[in-house]
Amino acid sequence: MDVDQLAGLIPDGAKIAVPPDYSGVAIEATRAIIRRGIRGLHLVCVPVSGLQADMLIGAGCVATLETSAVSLGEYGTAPRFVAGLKGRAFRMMDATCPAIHAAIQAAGKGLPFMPLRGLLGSDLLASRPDWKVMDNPFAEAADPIVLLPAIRPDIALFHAPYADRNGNVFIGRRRELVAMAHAATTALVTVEEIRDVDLLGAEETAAGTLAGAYIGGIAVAPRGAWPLNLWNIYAHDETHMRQYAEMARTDEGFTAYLDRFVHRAAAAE
Amino acid sequence: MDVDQLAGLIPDGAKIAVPPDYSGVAIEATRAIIRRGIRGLHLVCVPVSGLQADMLIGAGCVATLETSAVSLGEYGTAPRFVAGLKGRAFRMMDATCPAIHAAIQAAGKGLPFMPLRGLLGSDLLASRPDWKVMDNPFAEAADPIVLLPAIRPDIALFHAPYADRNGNVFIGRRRELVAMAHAATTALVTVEEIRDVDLLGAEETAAGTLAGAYIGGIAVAPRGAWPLNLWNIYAHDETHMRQYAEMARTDEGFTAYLDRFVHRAAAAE
Amino acid sequence: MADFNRHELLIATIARLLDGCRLVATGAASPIPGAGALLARARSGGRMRVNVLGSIRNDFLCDGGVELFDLAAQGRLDAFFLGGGQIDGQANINLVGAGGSYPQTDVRWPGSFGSGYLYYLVPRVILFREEHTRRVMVPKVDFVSAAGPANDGTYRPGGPIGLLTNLCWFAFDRARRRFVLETVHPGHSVEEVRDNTGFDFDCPDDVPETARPDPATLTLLRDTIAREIAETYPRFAAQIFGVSAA
Amino acid sequence: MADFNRHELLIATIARLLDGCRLVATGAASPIPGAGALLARARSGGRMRVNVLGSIRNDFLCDGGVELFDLAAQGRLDAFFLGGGQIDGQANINLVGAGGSYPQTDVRWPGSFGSGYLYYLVPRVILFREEHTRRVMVPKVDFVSAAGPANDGTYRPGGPIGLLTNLCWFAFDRARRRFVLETVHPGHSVEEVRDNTGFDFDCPDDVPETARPDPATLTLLRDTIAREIAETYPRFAAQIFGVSAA
Repeated sequence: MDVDQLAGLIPDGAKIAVPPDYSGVAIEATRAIIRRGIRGLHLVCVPVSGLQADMLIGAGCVATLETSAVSLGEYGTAPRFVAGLKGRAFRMMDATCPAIHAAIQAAGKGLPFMPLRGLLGSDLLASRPDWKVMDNPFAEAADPIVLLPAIRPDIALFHAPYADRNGNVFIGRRRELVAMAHAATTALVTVEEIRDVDLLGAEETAAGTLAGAYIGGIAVAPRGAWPLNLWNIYAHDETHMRQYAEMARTDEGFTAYLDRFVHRAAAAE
Repeated sequence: MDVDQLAGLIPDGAKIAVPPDYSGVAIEATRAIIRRGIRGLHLVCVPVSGLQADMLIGAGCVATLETSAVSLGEYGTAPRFVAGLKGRAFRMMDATCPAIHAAIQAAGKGLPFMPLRGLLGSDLLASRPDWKVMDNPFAEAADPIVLLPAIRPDIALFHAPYADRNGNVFIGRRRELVAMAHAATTALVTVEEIRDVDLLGAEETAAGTLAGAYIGGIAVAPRGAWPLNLWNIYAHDETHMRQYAEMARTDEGFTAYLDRFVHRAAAAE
Repeated sequence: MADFNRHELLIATIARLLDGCRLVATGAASPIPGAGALLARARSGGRMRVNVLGSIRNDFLCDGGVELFDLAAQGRLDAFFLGGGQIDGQANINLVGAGGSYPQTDVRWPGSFGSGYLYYLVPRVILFREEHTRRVMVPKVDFVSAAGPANDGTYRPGGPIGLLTNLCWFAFDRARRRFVLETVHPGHSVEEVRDNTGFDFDCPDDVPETARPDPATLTLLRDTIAREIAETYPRFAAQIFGVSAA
Repeated sequence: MADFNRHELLIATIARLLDGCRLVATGAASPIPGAGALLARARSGGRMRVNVLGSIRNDFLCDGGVELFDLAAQGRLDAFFLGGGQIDGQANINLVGAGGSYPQTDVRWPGSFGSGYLYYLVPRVILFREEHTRRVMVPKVDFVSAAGPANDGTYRPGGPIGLLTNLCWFAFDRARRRFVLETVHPGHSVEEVRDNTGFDFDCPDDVPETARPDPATLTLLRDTIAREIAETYPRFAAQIFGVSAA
């Protein structure tokens, strides 16, 4: 399966969970999603995003954004996120990181909800009618606690260093990827390469493996996180990130960026 | 620190979480606990136990037992467990495996409780006044769901293949050990050996590591799970397990077993 | 029964009951369900995954002891096996103890394990208990480790599809909350089932014999599955099939 | 200020505020808190652990992105740092946006990150925002990402101990829900603080100067800590200390 075929498994309107920049982001697959013109996505950032959310928003793929933050980090504001929000291009669901983790874990445990401390008195809570406050029934005095409904993504999408010959994927200590895959109906994964090994065959690698039973599609995408880094395997492309941050500041610049790096780059292959 | 010193960190009345036989059970430390005459333990089996619970019960160390099962597996009934229960030697809290996992995870997340599906209409639920049933506030129709109070052990106690030079412990894919350590105030761990490596230095081993920040004491105990197996590193001692199952059938036999394999063996060293 | 033994019949029956599953798991001390699941997988054309607890080759769980339960709650686990020291006619199962007054029961078994959860969540639970006596098949269990389906509208995607014993296969009629004697194993009779069952069950006038394993199935079982199950259950495989691990 | 710079003063002040902690963590883009935590650790005689997000050598988290939050909830994390696009006099913080009408704010920042949780659970939260202007220090934040302590009896083991800026250190008086100007940095004045603060705060008649880092601290910082922080923040370390990673 190639990356475009993988992207083809994502229907319009799907709820997609994606990881933070440090976990391995499927940017090559993101370009494929944009090329296919997929629309109406409910993007769940577990728990934050950067370039990926900004590109998908700018390309008009996103109907709902659920996240604790969107930022290009040292490259500054995520310009398409800010512009899209101002232009009401999508519905915004602001959260705090552990709330998204907890709601994802609730889905992975088949629970309707998960309680979470914190949040009381915040506008995060006030702006989320889907979150409820109950009184902790185990406390003697009044003890309000927030209940978060489970987030059940249709798809978990991420990029990892490699898959083994049996379709298991190495995720190392990035356990948010495991949580996302458990919560989602299926996981779509791009990898740098397929290795002729058995990840479940040794205790060391098994501990950092997402089993193939959770995975609905794997595509090989060398440097598939570019221009982001993949763990400490390759660094982010500073020049390109600066170029993106600059070009994405305007609608025209972003269109030119897509034309050059998403549409034309693929056509040239 | 040696195993007897490690056991000395456990006060009378402590709530101790221990893993199932396949995860790495600290039996050498269990013998040390019995030698020290520690009393009044609240033993939480995560989620079941075998030889360890049976020995601790037989030696009079246990005041409360919270577990989903106690069994010697292919060696049959856990005789001291059954005798102790009949003799009202301890308070019994019967559970089901995922309920103990969930309550341990609740503590690891600092939550007062965790919901869990299942259990409705069972005598497990009826016999546990500490478990509550609430109506799922996210459902439109009536939808009762069980809430389990967090289990916060004072100590998580287990045996693992090795620790690194920085006090991190390799636990591989036995993530119930991570959950136990996160839930407990501190973890006490016996290991086969200390290796001059840095487990957090490589992605493969980091994925299977419990960080030293959770660990309050490590003692080297070669073959520290004996006569149980340690993962697939060494097998259980079939002859000894049969001997235990036979001797532990009577009070006198169990006393003779302790004398020979717990008290006298240590004195001979 | 000259051409197959009791274990082979049970394994082949289990494999048939698992037909169409995507993911099947077996628990501790379950050689017959394990062999049945591996047989079903071999005939599934690659559509079925099997997770055998205790296996190295056929165990993909790598997220700790909770993963099996999470799999079930996610709706990914289609079938599982449960037994019981007592089983009653409403499919309540008891893994805790009998007689006396809980917790001081006259007989005490190890405990409920995961039954109080998996029984509610796995769509195709096969109750499997070889011993078919009035000691096991009781009118009412003394302790409910996991309740039969109550049909009261509470969340219950899972439950028993039936009960397999050394004598017969009962299907469970969830709407009527009763077992129905569906087939009796070769060499046994409806009377024998009735004499050894302490609970009421539905019994059609004509109860067919449990399907005998066909030669192709027996060949597959003895040539291939026997070696696969020997990895996890070497004594069982040696005793039943005379083979050691592949 | 001939013998130390502003960054060194902030780092030394943070290290002092962390004295006695067992475990301190720093978040993304936090070189000054990171250096302060490493300095505090160096002076703790081995009693303090520090987790620097983004470090290889000083990051023990290996249970995924949720571990930091779980650590906080377990009560193991003694101190953390939070900032905000706006901070008000009741210690409410806003990391979402200002002006307009949420979610269409005139200015939009990245989002609340973990603040809506950690602020409630970590006992010693240090609010750290270098920019000290009326744009940041407002009478009332436009959006509450995380609320200042309400003292209403709800579960709240955590909260701010104070607010460190380029101009001063405000302690937070939790009982009175107000900041108290505790020290003003060398080279700045109470008037300057007042002019640049949009919220009311308590101001004693005599506000001492923030303690200057002593020579031993500066030596430790420049010789050792600078190289340690360079591993995670090489540009910062090069710019402030002129060093590269150890």
